Amino acid sequence: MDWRAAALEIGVLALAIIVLSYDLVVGEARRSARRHAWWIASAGLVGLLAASFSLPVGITFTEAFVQDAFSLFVKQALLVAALLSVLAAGPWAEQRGWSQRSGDYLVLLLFATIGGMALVSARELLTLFVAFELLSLPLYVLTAIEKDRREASEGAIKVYLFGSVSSAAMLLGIGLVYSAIGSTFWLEARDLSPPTLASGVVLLLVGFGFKVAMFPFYIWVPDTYEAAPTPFVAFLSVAPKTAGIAALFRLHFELLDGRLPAVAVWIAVLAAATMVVGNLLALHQSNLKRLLAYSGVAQIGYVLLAVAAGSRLGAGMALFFLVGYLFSNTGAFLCVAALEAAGEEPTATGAANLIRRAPGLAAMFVVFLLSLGGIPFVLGFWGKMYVLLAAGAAGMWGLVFLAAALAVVALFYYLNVVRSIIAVPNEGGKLVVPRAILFAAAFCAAIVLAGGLMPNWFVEPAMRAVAGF
Amino acid sequence: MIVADLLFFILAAVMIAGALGVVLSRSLYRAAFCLAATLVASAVVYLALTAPLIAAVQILLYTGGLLTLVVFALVVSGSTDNPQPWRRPVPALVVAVLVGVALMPIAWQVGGTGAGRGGLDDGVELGVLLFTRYLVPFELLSVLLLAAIFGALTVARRERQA
Amino acid sequence: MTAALALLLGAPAASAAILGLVLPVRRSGRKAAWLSIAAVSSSFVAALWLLRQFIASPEPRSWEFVWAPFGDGAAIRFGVLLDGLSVPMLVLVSGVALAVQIYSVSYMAAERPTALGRYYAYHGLFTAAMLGLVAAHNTLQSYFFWELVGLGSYLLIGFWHQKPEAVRAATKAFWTTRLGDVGFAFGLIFLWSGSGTFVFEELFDSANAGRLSGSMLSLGVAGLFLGAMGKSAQFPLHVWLPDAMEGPTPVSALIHAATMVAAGVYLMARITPLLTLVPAVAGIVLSLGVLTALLAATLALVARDVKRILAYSTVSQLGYMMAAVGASATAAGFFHLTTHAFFKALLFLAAGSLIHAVHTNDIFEMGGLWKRMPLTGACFLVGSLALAGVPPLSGFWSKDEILISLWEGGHRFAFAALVLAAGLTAFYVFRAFFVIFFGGNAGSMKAHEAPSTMTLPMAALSLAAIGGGALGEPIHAWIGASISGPRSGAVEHGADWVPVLATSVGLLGIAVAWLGYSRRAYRPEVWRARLAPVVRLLERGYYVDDAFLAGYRVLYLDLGRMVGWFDRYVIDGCVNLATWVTWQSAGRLRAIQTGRPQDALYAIAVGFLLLICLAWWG
Amino acid sequence: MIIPWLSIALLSPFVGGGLLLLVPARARGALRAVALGSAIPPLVVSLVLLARYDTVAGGFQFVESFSVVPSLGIAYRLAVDGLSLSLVLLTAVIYLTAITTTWYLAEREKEFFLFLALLVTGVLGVFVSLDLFLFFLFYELAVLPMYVLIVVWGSSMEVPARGPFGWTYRALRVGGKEYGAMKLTLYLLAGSAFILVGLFLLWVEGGRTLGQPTFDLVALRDVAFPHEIARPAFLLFYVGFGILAGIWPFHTWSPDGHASAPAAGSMVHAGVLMKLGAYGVLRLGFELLPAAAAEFAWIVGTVAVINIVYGAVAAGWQSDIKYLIAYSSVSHMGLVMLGMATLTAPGLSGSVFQMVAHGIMTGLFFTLVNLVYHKARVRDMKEMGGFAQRQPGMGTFFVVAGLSSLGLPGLAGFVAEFLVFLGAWSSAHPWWLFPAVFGALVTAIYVMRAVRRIYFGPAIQRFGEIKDLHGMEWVTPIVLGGLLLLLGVYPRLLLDSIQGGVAELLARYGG
Amino acid sequence: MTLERILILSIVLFAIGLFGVLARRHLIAILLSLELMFNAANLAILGIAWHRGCLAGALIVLFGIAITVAEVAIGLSLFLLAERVRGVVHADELSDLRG
Repeated sequence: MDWRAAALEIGVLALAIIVLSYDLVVGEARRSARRHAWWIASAGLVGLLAASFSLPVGITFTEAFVQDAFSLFVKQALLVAALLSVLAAGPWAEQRGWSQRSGDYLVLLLFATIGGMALVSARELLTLFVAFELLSLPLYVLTAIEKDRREASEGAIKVYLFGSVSSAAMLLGIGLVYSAIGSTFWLEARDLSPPTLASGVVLLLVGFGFKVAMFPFYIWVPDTYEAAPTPFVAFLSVAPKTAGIAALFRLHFELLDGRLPAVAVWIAVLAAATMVVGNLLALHQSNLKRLLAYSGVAQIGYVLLAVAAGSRLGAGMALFFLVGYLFSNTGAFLCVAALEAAGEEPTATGAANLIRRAPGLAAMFVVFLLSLGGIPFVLGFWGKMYVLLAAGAAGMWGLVFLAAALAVVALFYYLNVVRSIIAVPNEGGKLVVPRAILFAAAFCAAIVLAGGLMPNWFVEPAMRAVAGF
Repeated sequence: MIVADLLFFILAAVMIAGALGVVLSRSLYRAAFCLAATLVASAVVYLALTAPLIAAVQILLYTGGLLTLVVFALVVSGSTDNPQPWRRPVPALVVAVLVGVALMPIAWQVGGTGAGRGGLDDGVELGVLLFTRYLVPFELLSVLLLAAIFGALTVARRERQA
Repeated sequence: MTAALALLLGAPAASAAILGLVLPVRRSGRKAAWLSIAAVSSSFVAALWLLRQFIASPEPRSWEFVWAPFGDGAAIRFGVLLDGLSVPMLVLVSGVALAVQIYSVSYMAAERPTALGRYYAYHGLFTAAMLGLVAAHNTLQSYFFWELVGLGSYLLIGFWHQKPEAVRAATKAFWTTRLGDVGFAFGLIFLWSGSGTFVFEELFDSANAGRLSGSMLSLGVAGLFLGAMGKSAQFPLHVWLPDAMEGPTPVSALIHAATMVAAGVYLMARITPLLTLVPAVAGIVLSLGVLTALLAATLALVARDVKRILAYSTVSQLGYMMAAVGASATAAGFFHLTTHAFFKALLFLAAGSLIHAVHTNDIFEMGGLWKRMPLTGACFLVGSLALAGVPPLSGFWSKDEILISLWEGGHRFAFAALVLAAGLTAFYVFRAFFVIFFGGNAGSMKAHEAPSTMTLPMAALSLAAIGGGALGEPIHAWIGASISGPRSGAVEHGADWVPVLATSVGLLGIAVAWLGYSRRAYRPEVWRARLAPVVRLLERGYYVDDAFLAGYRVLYLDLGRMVGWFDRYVIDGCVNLATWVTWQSAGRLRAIQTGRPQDALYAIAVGFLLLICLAWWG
Repeated sequence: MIIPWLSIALLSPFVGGGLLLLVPARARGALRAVALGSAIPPLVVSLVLLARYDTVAGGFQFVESFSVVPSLGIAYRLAVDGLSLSLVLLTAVIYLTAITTTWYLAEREKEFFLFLALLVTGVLGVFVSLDLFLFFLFYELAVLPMYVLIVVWGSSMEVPARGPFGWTYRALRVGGKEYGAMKLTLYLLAGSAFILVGLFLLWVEGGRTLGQPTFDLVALRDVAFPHEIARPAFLLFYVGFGILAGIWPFHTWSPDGHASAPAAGSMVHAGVLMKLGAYGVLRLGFELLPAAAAEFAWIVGTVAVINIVYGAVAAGWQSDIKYLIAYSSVSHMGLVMLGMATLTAPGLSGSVFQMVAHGIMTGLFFTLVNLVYHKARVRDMKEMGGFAQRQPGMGTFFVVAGLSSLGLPGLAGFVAEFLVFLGAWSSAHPWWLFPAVFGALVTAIYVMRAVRRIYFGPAIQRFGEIKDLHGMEWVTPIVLGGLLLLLGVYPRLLLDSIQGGVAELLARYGG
Repeated sequence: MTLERILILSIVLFAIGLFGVLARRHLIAILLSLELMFNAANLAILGIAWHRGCLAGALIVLFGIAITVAEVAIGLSLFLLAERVRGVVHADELSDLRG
């Protein structure tokens, strides 16, 4: 029982409470103080991130909660995602006139982060489920944080209903798995019942399907992304997926542990369908948020290949992919956020001639799009390659080919946005973009480019992270 | 034994009737009370399953709390008239039946035709578990509840205009 | 010796390069011309010197270097072979080139300086290529320069590129000769695959040793002959030559009378040792040569354009040479090549002089020029007599040898045909002569004699045309020294009646022409009308042109249209279809995103059912 | 001291691109100077390497290496051998001339030169990579900038909607530059999907055999891949790279793409990038998988002769001059592919030489064609005529390029073509020779027809005083035309090093 | 009373709940149906726990109830928001965003 295993969760919780208190005590009195809440949260997250590198690995808080290299790696990613979202949401809230809810936003986001972090550390079904819910409930609310907008409630209710039904299924699944392995601690699995386990895993997959937005459980994604405030979408599109995929790997290695080989096939089928549907649906989108939503679905299809591969290599590559996805996708959404903050529609037309109107932003946006498209010398390229490499190593050549071919379809819509940015004329003048958003995006861009040149900075840690499995 | 079986069948009938009432009744208040009936019947089953604590929680927290919330919401919104309570019931029915059929094999897979071992009524043991092995989920649950309350407040409260 | 060789081959190339690349020189016009002439003169002098050397010690010499290595020591080598065939040819080529270049200074005097410079650059290129072709010691190098010669011809025919007919003729010439060159390429590849070498000497060796034999040898030689057909305008690939007369007349004299068109004959002469090993191919060469000689002579009967008459005549004479080579009378063929170069170049230059003076090509628009242009007339007469084979002019000796060889070789039918052709030749050339110089049309009264830069080369060529017959013996000797063939030595004059026959036939032809066109003893127009279908056939050139045109339309234009359309609308159509289907299906797929929250919930149920099905059956 | 020659060459355009970012867009002179400056080092380096390459020792030389992802066996490994050296030179030359040909561009020069530099970096990277992953990475990089070059600086045209699938043409806006750009990019990236799978197949199998995974070309050469790996891998490489090399029936991106592209884009793309496809087939297919290559050579060769004839014949139908050149590229790339399919020394030498020859030739073509378009605003040959009177310089160079393309001796095209012919006839399928030569004949027809229609005949008044080349515009044709001539007269300049590479390659086929 | 019967009952309730979720229009009715599903799951789990005599199962149910209530709280607040801002109480009227 080492409390340090939960140090990050505790830290984030403490941060949330500090922010909450500050907001309640100071924020009510002075409006300008609300802005400070953002800085407190950012600073706290940076501090936690920095501290996380000195945390020991291979320790447990209770047997239900482990901190190994794997979970630490993912938690760091989640912290980064939260940080980026927090950085960008401050000016956004100011601009959209909900800065009085700054505290709410921060606290809920931090709670969700705790949920995500707990999800990857969980070694027990109940913990898993609670963490899962903790990663869901605040997100429903955050989607509706701009309460006065018409879309807010719509997007929130869609994700809420979807999430709730799938968590009902998941609850049943938890019960069935518990029944199959005879304990909620899966490392203590005994008197195994494979058919029950299979049914339970199917129901668990329904829940995880919602969380990581795989086919056909992705349907809520575009509508919710479109409705939610963009800086939050940057988090929403990344954190649950990252945590979910990581948790899937833990389940795969620790719970299933080869007990149910057929799962690979199920996931492979879902992966294929996810890639196809995500990419095809993205083709016709003119709204950038919807486009990125669908493309994010497709990206999950790629990473699911690594899940289906089920190898340690696959896990490492998936982690690496997720890092690339984290920075690219967050960055892309931040760019959209910047665009909206500057008063433009989040559409291809709104982004037209961006290269003239905001060259720096345009360059970063192109980098992110290319990274998502898997073009060399940016992080996304390596991510996609490595995931496919892992899938190939597992012998899934057909899927590798499908993925590679669909990546071509994906480039169609990415390139159309790029074309809009570079080659389509637009009358508007220079855009004024909040600096915090630009800074966050620039941070992502720097990582994406640096990782593109030296992928090993991320590959090696990712491979170390999965060495324990 | 027969009594227990009989009781179970009666309870089951109540629960199913209640459930049907929830999905079929035009009035939302009626639906809510049908749900309450189902939940209470469940609580009775829980009692029979040697879990009095759970049954209590079911009645007090779940049935009571939930019903209160729902009725409150109904009252606040005041929208109970429901000219068209259902949309496309046939595909919904088909899908629901299919899902039920698909789940049904679980009943036999998990098996268990005999009497259960029971022994779920040890409240102390439950408490110990909560604070030892299940400490983490317990703590997380508290955060979750906090988050839920906080979130619900965030959404529901009316603010002074900034 | 190498210095002379370098001068010989390099001077025209250098002048072409300078004229082509150094703009001020090219734009200087006349100065450029004289630079080019100086280069060709030095070439000519070097060639003469080499000839002297060769006469002093008549054995073949060669130099070579690796030009293009292609792995494992294999390589394409380039080199120079100087023997009894190439050295006289070098002299001939450089000599005629010199004459023509000098002549052109006046003939082309009206051109802008830039154009004149360009003209001489082309000439230099052509001459260099022709010399390279002659000096080549292997088939590939021959091909190399062969094509460049073709390029020179193309450029010079199309020299007046603003004239659509000139460009058309140039393109046609290029395509037609290229068609033959395909055969050349095949031929040398076949020979290479049989022997592993391109070098003539080595080819002969391996053929003699039996390593190169059978179909590869036959096909190879046939391929080379196809190339020769194209360049030497053998039927049916002769169609380009009459059209090529659209170029400046000196060009016609140089390329389309004396040198390039002889290249085919030269090539066949060069490979005589191979040709003798494949009698079937030799037979084809002979037959096609005879056919060409006869058909072209008939075509010349009806032409009105003086240059076309000469062009058909050239085709016909080339047929003679080819027939000779086919009959293994290499020396005779080469002899005729030489004399023909002299007198045909002379005729062309004379014709050029006429055209220069009267600005028309139509013989019936000329007339009575004997008085006004006596020198030109005399030169034309000399050329005509030589062509008609009237002793003792050069044409007589060489044509005679060919006829004798054929008779001796037992090719009776060919012999008869060529004798007939000789008669026709005499007739058509004197038809032109009489019409031009003694015809009734006096429309060109302002004409007057050409300047000395034009007449001097003509005079020089006249001397050669008269005295060229003396070259017979040495040519036999040189070729005998260089080419081993059964009948390449001196012809034994066993059939003394042949010259008599040939001469009489020639004189008969002249007489008929004289009677018809000068004395008006009969009216050719009447005969023309009477034989209208035949005349029409001849005027259309036996419809060979039309056949080619039809082939071009169907095989190239129609096929191109079909393939192009297929590519754009079927192959690319499939690509577009696939794109469109993806695009449309993606659009349709959007329907599943209805935006209604509960429709989304169906997805959960469906996904669950899908997974359960997978779990049961997966 | 070891000078990292290849890195210098490789990074020079990349760094140049970076410097361009620093130069203000208004300083046009400086932009051009930087761009030109970035083109000099590759050229110098390639000439130095050509001079210093040890043809006796052969093999890969000037190796540079450091590990990038050791656990996966990915490294930054650069080297050249006889085969790639010529192509590096070609790339350097084309890059330089692409810049000079765009010297007078007056629209967003900064971005233009930037993307051009990226494109060239990718191409150079492929040619000097000894690591297959690096190879692939540069390959992908090379494909993409073209998209931007076309959509920003390209030109559109009309393609009438006809044929069985005509209804799709309007919907897709066939003929527009957006269409051309997207088609080109997606088609080539689809090809890279094949390559990727093939690459991973080799990686997996190679790792199994060698005990540790590696993308090292030299190490993988020593692996005897089993048939069930080698066969699919070869076909994947063939189709994947083949798409870029324009193999039939996957060539249709080339006409549309090249017709829409700006001059420099087409030059680099048709001139060098298509070679990259052929080079890929040669390196990864023929060099790494000799057994499978020998087995499938008949497919490669047969498709190649289809390319030769089909491209040439289809070119005859084109009246748009850019399409004509593009189809001629399709035809000529057939010669490249045919040369390697022969698996003979002359064929392979000819194949590599043809890559260079065609690169230069097509670069010259595209320069001239774009200059014609630029000056006269016309692309349809039917509307042209008599340009030689106003543009004698351009006419001359067009003829030079045309003659090289139809294989006239004395120009580079002849050497290549002829070597390929020799190879074809001495290969296992001698019949390839006949369609190949037929293709050359048809080439003569359409080239001369184009020359006649564009440059000769009476001048058309409508075009008035169209200008000939002037200033920097002369550089490109002179350099490229001069090279065609130089290589045509003295082919040993490259053949000496090429033949060594060819011999090594053939040694893998048992001599 | 056997586990089998409990599970059958639970599955039937689950399916009825699912039907309600899919077919009811009013958001609150959907929420009520959702509760049916959660309750069914709880019932099944408790049945399993009872059958095995394992307290962990009971804990799951306990947690499940708590989480369900939390969910409903959020759901109701969102319902109220939708009702307030858009005047919408039926789920299928929330379909501005689509495609």
